[in-house]
Amino acid sequence: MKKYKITTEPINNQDVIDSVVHQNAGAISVFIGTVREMTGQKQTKFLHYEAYVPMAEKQLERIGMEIQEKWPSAITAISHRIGTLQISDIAVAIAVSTPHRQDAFEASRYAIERIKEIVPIWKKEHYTDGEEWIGNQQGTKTYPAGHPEEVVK
Amino acid sequence: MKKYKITTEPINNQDVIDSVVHQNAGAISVFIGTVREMTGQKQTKFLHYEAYVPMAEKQLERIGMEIQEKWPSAITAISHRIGTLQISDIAVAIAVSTPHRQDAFEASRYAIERIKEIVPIWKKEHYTDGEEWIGNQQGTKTYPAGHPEEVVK
Amino acid sequence: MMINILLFANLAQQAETEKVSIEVNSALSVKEVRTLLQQKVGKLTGIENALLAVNEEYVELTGQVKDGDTVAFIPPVSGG
Amino acid sequence: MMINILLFANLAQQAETEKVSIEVNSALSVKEVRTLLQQKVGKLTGIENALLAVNEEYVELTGQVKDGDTVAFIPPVSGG
Repeated sequence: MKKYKITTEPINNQDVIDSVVHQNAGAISVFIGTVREMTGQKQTKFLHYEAYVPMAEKQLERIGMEIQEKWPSAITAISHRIGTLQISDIAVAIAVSTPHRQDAFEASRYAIERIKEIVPIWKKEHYTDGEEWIGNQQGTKTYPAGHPEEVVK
Repeated sequence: MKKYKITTEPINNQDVIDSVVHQNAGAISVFIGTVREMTGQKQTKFLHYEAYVPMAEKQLERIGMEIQEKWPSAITAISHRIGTLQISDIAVAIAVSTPHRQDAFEASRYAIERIKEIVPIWKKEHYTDGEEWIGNQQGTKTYPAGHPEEVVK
Repeated sequence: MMINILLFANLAQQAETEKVSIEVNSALSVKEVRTLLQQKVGKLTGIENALLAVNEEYVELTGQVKDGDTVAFIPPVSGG
Repeated sequence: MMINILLFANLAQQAETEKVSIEVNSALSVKEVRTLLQQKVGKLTGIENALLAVNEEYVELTGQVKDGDTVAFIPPVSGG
């Protein structure tokens, strides 16, 4: 399977996991992002994800390379779904295998944080009372330089 | 599926994940422990796990309750395999779902650390040059009181 | 020379299109592309907060754009 | 009265059995069970590092044992 993938198909967690299994891996940390119904008082009916697909796949690959620099034995795979997703559907699945567990936890957490910073994917929430494109998840970030930190070569 | 399970059968990750999916979960952190071939210079041929099964399942359930106290919205499932395992086989799969990702990561990490402290399961390494029952993983811990911390009612 | 522009999410919604081409006479910066774009499709609220990419790589506002390049305006991302 | 004892891992290996029963005349502590066990099966290296459980619940060394109880000596665990 492609290790870094934007897909319109439902994500198969086990496929993502299988692509990081390795004889010297003792730990695999998997992060799965699913569509949540309630955010505060707002009720989501469904979501729509859109991506700049070729660039998004390159940025996922870049995250994998960043992880390999920080945790040299790590193997990473990331699939992100786009299109219309219902409650409890999987939006993203990240798997990182490492020899020891601490690195696996840290690296998979790093991956999800980085996805939310540099991968050109956008979420539109369809609430029971309207719809909204979600900006970055803190809702506060601006990019005066025109790009997130540390992404310009 | 039983949320807390000691089993002689191969673990199906997706079954463990499915049992924590929830409409108000936005994050699922999964930890998978697999059999690693090399530990330092030692090469593992295969492993054997043994458990005090009914007590081990109770202790897994206890870990789930501890998690629910610390992270009230968390849903936890843990399966641990026993018997003979080959390289890359899954020894343990933990899934924790929470509304937000930080809690999921912290809780699944808590679960694996607690398993290594309080659940009566033992691993025998069959190396290329001999075999050995592994004590606790630091190899240093003793229990002068006769039990790990915070487990006696 | 021809510059291809890609818009996404709320920027595409405002412009009512995801792709715009502009014809220019000489090499220019991304910042200048941003100005020409809005002369063509109208003011795009929030475009000053967009990340910038040329040919699928992030660049600075001062990044240079050549004939045939694709410039993308990337609103704050919200994947994951 | 009868006390059931369970041994695991290296303790079971040394004792060459996973189950031992002992007959006693009065209620006693886990510590006393540990002594009687070794009088029966021989010295078990490392048993002083074992966790202790009565009827599948961890207890102190001073925990009391009654007729029909199951006492488990649990070497340092290594699951996960």
